Amino acid sequence: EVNADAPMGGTMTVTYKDDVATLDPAIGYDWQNWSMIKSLFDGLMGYEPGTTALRNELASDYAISEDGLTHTFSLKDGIKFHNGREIVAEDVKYSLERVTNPETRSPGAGFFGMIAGFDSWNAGEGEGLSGVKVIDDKTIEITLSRPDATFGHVMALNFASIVPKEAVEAAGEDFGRQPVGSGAFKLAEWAPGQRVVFERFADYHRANLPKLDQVTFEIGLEPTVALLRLQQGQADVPGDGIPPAQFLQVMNDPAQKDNVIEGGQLHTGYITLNTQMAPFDNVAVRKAVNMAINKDRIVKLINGRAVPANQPLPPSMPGYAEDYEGYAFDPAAAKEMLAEAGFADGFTTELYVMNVDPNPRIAQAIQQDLKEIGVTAEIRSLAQANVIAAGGEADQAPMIWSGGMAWIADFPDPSNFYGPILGCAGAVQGGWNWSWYCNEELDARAAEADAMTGAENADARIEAWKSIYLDVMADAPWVPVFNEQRFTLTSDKIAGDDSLFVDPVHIPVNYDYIYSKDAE
Amino acid sequence: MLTVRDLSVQVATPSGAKTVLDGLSFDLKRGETLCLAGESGSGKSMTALAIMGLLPEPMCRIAGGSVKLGDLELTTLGPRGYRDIRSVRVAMIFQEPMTSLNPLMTVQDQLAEVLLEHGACNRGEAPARALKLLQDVQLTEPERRLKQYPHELSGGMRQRVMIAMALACDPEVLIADEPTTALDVTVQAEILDLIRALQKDHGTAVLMITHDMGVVAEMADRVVILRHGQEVESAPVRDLFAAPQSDYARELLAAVPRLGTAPPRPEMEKGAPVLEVSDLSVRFDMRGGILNRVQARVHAVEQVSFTVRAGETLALVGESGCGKSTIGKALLGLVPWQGSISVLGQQTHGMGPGALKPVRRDIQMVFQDPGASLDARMTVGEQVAEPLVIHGLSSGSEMSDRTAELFRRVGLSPDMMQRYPHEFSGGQRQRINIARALSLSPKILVADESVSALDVSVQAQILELLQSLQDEDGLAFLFISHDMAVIEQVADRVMVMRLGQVVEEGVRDAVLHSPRHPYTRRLLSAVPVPDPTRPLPERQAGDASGTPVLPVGQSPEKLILRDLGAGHRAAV
Amino acid sequence: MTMTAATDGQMTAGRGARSRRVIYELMTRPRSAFGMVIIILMVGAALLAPWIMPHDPFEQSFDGLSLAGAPLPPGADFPLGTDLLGRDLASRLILGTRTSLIIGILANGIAILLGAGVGITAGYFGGWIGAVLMRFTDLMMAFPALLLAIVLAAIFQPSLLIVALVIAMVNWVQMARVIYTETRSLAERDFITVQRALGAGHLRILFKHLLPHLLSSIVVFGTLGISTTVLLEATLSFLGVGVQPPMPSWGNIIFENQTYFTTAPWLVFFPGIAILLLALAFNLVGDALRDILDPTLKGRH
Amino acid sequence: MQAYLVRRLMESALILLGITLVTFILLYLVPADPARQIAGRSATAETVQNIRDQLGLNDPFVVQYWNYLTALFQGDMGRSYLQRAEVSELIAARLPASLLLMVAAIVTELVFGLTIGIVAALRRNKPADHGLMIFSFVSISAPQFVIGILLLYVFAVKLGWFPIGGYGTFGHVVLPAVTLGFLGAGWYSRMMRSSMIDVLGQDFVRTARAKGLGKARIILRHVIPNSILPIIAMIGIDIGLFMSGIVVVESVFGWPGIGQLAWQAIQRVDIPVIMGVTMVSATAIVLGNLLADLVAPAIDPRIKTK
Ligand SMILES: Nc1ncnc2c1ncn2[C@@H]1O[C@H](COP(=O)(O)OP(=O)(O)OP(=O)(O)O)[C@@H](O)[C@H]1O
Ligand SMILES: Nc1ncnc2c1ncn2[C@@H]1O[C@H](COP(=O)(O)OP(=O)(O)OP(=O)(O)O)[C@@H](O)[C@H]1O
Ligand SMILES: [Mg+2]
Ligand SMILES: [Mg+2]
Repeated sequence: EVNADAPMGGTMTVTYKDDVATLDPAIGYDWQNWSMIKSLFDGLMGYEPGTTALRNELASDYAISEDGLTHTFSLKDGIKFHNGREIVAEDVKYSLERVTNPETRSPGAGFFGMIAGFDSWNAGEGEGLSGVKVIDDKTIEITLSRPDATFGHVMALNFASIVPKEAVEAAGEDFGRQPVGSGAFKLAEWAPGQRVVFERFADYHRANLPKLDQVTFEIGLEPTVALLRLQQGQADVPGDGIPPAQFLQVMNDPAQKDNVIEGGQLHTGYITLNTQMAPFDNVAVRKAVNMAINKDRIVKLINGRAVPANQPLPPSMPGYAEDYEGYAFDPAAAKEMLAEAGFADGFTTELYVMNVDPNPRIAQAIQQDLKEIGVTAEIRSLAQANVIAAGGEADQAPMIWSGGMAWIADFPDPSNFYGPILGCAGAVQGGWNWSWYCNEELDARAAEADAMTGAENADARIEAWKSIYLDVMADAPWVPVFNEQRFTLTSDKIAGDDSLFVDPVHIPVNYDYIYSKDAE
Repeated sequence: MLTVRDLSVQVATPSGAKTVLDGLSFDLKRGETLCLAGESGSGKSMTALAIMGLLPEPMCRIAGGSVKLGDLELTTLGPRGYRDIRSVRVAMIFQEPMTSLNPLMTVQDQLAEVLLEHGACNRGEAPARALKLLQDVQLTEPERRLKQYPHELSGGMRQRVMIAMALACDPEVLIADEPTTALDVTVQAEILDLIRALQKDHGTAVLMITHDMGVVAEMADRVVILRHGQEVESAPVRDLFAAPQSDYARELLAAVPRLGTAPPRPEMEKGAPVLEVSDLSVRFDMRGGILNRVQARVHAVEQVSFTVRAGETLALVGESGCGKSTIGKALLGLVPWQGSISVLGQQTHGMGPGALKPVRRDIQMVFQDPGASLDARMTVGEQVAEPLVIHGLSSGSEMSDRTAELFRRVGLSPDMMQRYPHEFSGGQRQRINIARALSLSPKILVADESVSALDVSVQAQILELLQSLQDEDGLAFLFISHDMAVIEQVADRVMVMRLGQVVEEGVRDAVLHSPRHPYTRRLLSAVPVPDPTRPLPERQAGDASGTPVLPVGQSPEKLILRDLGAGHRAAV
Repeated sequence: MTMTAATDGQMTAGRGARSRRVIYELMTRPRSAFGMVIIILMVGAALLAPWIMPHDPFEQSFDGLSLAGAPLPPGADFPLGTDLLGRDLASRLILGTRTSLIIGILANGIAILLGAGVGITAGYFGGWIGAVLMRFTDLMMAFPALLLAIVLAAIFQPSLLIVALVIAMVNWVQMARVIYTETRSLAERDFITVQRALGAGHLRILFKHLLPHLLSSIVVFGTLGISTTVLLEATLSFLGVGVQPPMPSWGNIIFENQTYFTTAPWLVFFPGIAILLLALAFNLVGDALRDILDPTLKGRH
Repeated sequence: MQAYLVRRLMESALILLGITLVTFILLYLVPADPARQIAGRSATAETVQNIRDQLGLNDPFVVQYWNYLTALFQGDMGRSYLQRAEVSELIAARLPASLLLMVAAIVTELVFGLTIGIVAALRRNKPADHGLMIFSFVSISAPQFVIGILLLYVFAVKLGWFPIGGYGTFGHVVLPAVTLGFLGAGWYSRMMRSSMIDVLGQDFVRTARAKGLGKARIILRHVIPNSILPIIAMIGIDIGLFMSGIVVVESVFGWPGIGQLAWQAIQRVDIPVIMGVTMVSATAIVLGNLLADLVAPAIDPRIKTK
């Protein structure tokens, strides 16, 4: 459990390879700035540190009407933006309208589709979101156009962060470089390509938080070098994790191994089989491929930094089917099945993969496995954008190994693994449903499940989702390969509950709650 | 002072070591001038380089013998030891002034460098000392020259800079390897006077290498004659000229052309004109300024007209830079020109390279600089045969026979065909160039200083060859030379040029025996006479006025040639 | 016409004799002979790969990885160790010779031909031809090659030929600039003027007279280009233009494994040595060739 | 001279225009859709369409190009699709670092390369020459990443002489400059050796020796200046290369240069940034070449800038 009495003070240094694109909560959608924005901004909802449990963040109270359509939030007292102004309900409305305003071009706008009035506002018509109403300075009422059980999670997304209108308007497009929020930290310095520094926000609405005075992000460092820095005591957390090349070295070093923290991740790595391209339009072929892949060996290839998967959902996600066996590894049976489907001599196909290690290696392992059952898969290893573009065409990529671009959940709810990547909505040109799997019946069941709001329905809803994913697997549009495990290394200088270092929503670490041992 | 004993030099060849200097011995005393004369390729330059310790390593080496400067043995000296004596005790002027100066350093820097290196003065005094040196060698506008780069100077100027450099530290011994070969007689005379004067003032011992017996007669106290790398005779200059002991020396002296002794040119019927030039002008633009406009022009050749008939030799003389070579180049279409040129009746104005190709079969040129005109990467045999290939005239064994024959005719052995240019001496290269130009059997040959680097016996041989070609095939020559004696031998008519214009022209005897223009007179008075007993003549002071560079729009004043009868015309 | 033909035949015969002599000299000088032997060995390895590879280069052998999934260092079973997928590195290097030789020689060769060609032409003709060619060179130098690679990767099936073309396109420019500078000064020299006076055509002047003088620069660039292009191939293949996994090339073996070089140094070291040897071998031969063709260095005492 | 400069600058402007066109065409042909990249994976088709409209990506190519050009002429390079910041600001923030590293790397490669080349030429065909040749080839054949990490490991981690990557002090620039210089040194040393060998055989070197000059002086004043000309042409090329093409070294050393910006932009089809970076590096190349052509006559007075 999180230590609420941990000492305050001290600093921490986190390293990243890629530059920080933006800190605007309406725009940032990289896994790297995702957690930074979480520490700079707050929304109405949030999560208990280190868990997937929702909690009120800026909201002091959250009520849902009987029909699940009207959501009323009350704001806490005395909450302030970094610029010192107190947050009022009008800011919530402004923020939600900003993120859904077509001119903002927010990648997160689609999450808010359930709010009444979204469609016309997002199409550039009307004056704001009609479903969002300011009742008074402290109260806001949001009306949905359809009941949606995930709305609480949506309000905890970065995209739902509250921003001050005056600061946004002053900065214009540059708000992402001069962010003003109400999070535990505020931006102190930004040297592009070098460093981003956060410092404690003294007026933070939670007492005794954040623990650290300052968090420094060193940007542009190769993970291997970041590790060297950490080993020299010049960094505390390698933001990109332990580089694969050094993983075994670290694990074999007793001194360092103790500082390694392992945790699950809401991630699944899978192969998509294009259900609209021959021969993958044949379900028997898809099943055969499912049985041909030696997942254990692939996991071994990446030094055991994952667990084999047999279904779309990762184990830490509600709705994961513990008892589901999946397609067992059995090349002989797979070969037989192929023969029955009319491919006794196998066939030739293409396997697209993003070109960053270890993905081409995994693709080669898959290639070898397929060869066992007579399938020749030519590998096309391309830049990320090229693979994504190929996947978005109905007739281009028969198989794609999703590594490097794979789905990591936006929020810890089973529904988040369906829509864009398995539902009909995603099976469009330029979409992310690369197996072009469209099962209208399942789509309908998914909509039903999401409409099951209220705590009393929660269990039934999870069950509904579980059965949807199992039915998906019956059609085998994917080969789920593994669920990645997170391995984080920390320096001796910082501490905190293990769960904070593998926080499922606050990746790589929950900056707000980590404390410095120096401060003790 | 300088004692050379049994000096031998070997060069490496693919077939093993070859001795190019064999057992040479001589002594050089203080204040004395010793001339090394002899056949081209006889090892004269090798001797000089061996003394200086500058033989091109590792291809050449001293195979034996000793060189002593005072009591100091030079052949065993290390690099450090050589450094201390070079310039300070022994200095050298090289055969080719064109390439012997660093193209990237100003004259002042190159002069100051020697002075500073040997501690002759300090940094502050260096510019003044450099200026003094240039004044000593009587370079015009010395202040300006200091700031110039070598490529901005004419050949004669560069040679003076080389001399100034060699004399900077008052050496005890000065080695001068053909110091005047590239220069016209007036400049040659000035430079020889200069060396003599400096020698008198400083008591320098001079080792002079030359093939010009006139120069030998004027300069030498004693003479060593070399042939095939061996000494054939060594004697005081008067004794040698009076009574040569060896056959070769006799031959050599007999072959020396003496001005005024040439037999009359064979009277022959005038052939048809093969080359008609009228109002030929060549101007080089000098651009500059914001819009890259032409600001000035070099009027290299100004409205020159002449005609050469088959079987006739027209000699072109004039001071360095007066446009002689440029006329030759214009005839072959190598520089842009105006006016009219017709070769064998065909007007060449406006022709492209394709149309010019057949014309170039009929008119050929031997270029002035024999070394630079050869491709260092090709055997000389191939280069002589190349024109035949280009014009598709010959092939196979016939071609190699013809090439071998050409080699023989210019006095080279056909087994040299496999060699590369750097393996030849200056004079040998000149002959290769002649052979190449002759390979096409042209009707007209422009010979630009083509025998200047040849010793008199070979020179005589070549001139004979040219004469026989003229007699047999009616070859016409445009013969550019500064050697008046040679011109007297070969020319039917003589044209004297200055600053791009003709100042005097006429039949040989008229121009050479009764010169009318002051410049022609000065030229003739400067010719060295191969007679050591004759007192040195009073030289006429030069008139350095005039420049071929004029601002745009300005043309040099056109000289009016007055007819003096019998085709003798002069601007007087 | 017949005469010309005969002439050419003659010249070829002469040339044949000369090239025999050159090869003889190359083989008798110890250093160039060493270079020749390496080149021959590599070409041999490329041609005979299927017969001399100790293992299947594609087989992700079960014993090829340690229990923890780490590649094996050189040992008895795998002479040069295994790669991250447990494949035999020695076999992959041998097979990779094919790709890398094609790139190092073909692509680099095209680049040199183009670069030298453009440089000589621009330097010799000068004037507007020179200006246009050199500005075009500047343009190509500033050309975003990576972007081109990404576009090509998406449009075409990956192939070695495209990589070779892209590499040639990127690499010729430096060569062109350096050759241009040198040609410009050579073209002013007397022996070239003489050739014009003799009526020699441009081609003859360019190839028979200018080219030999530029040989040393060409040799320097050509041999240096080998390593660069072999490494560049990996980058381009990485972007999807060239050979795709599991096909090995020296460049991509290095490229894929370079982050592992502290933990599995053999994966970088051996292909690195192979590239080094190839470049070195060509350099030794090139240097010797230059010396053989440089007449001032001929002869012995 | 000025006329030459004016003409060359005009030609350079044309080249840059050409580069914008080529790059724009390539970007148009890239199959990846920038709107998709902005929209992210959860976006609906409408959102994507809306983004396309706003960025004008639905316009015909000619219109898009024209709009870009007119903005460019007004000094507006546009805003990054993904970062939303002004491209000019993004580049300006990284330019000093790129320039610094470029200068340092060129100095390093010249110092190493020329020294090695000179020594090799003077010791031609002797053991020292062979040793240095092998060094040159190692430096050319070694992947930059490996060299960079090795240097970091030895000099920063083990010896602690330099910081482990980063930017700011003199100490920071040493290792990246050496890594880059190491590769360049291989090229320069071979070129210098070859060019020096030619010059050493020339007459004026003999003259210099005949003057009794010391070896050092002959080399420094006579041989080197005459052999450096081809090197100058190479420096012009390097200027451009180092302005954008050094992603690996930048990321190993955490150097905030333009290379990383370019690389990330290319991967994510951030068109305005790609265009901006291409323009900057193209300008550097063109200016570098111009500079090389201007410096050449200053070194060799025989070359006329006609
Ligand atoms: N590298 C070489 N290889 C072979 N022979 C050479 C080489 N260098 C010079 N020679 C030969 O050495 C001989 C002597 O040359 P040297 O330059 O001393 O002649 P020279 O007397 O100065 O002639 P000239 O008056 O023509 O300059 C010549 O026959 C020449 O062919
Ligand atoms: N390419 C050129 N550009 C500019 N000026 C030139 C060029 N070629 C020759 N000149 C100039 O033209 C004039 C005539 O030169 P030319 O070479 O014809 O002299 P020359 O009479 O042959 O002299 P020398 O006896 O020294 O050989 C000289 O002033 C020279 O500087
Ligand atoms: Mg000589
Ligand atoms: Mg001349």
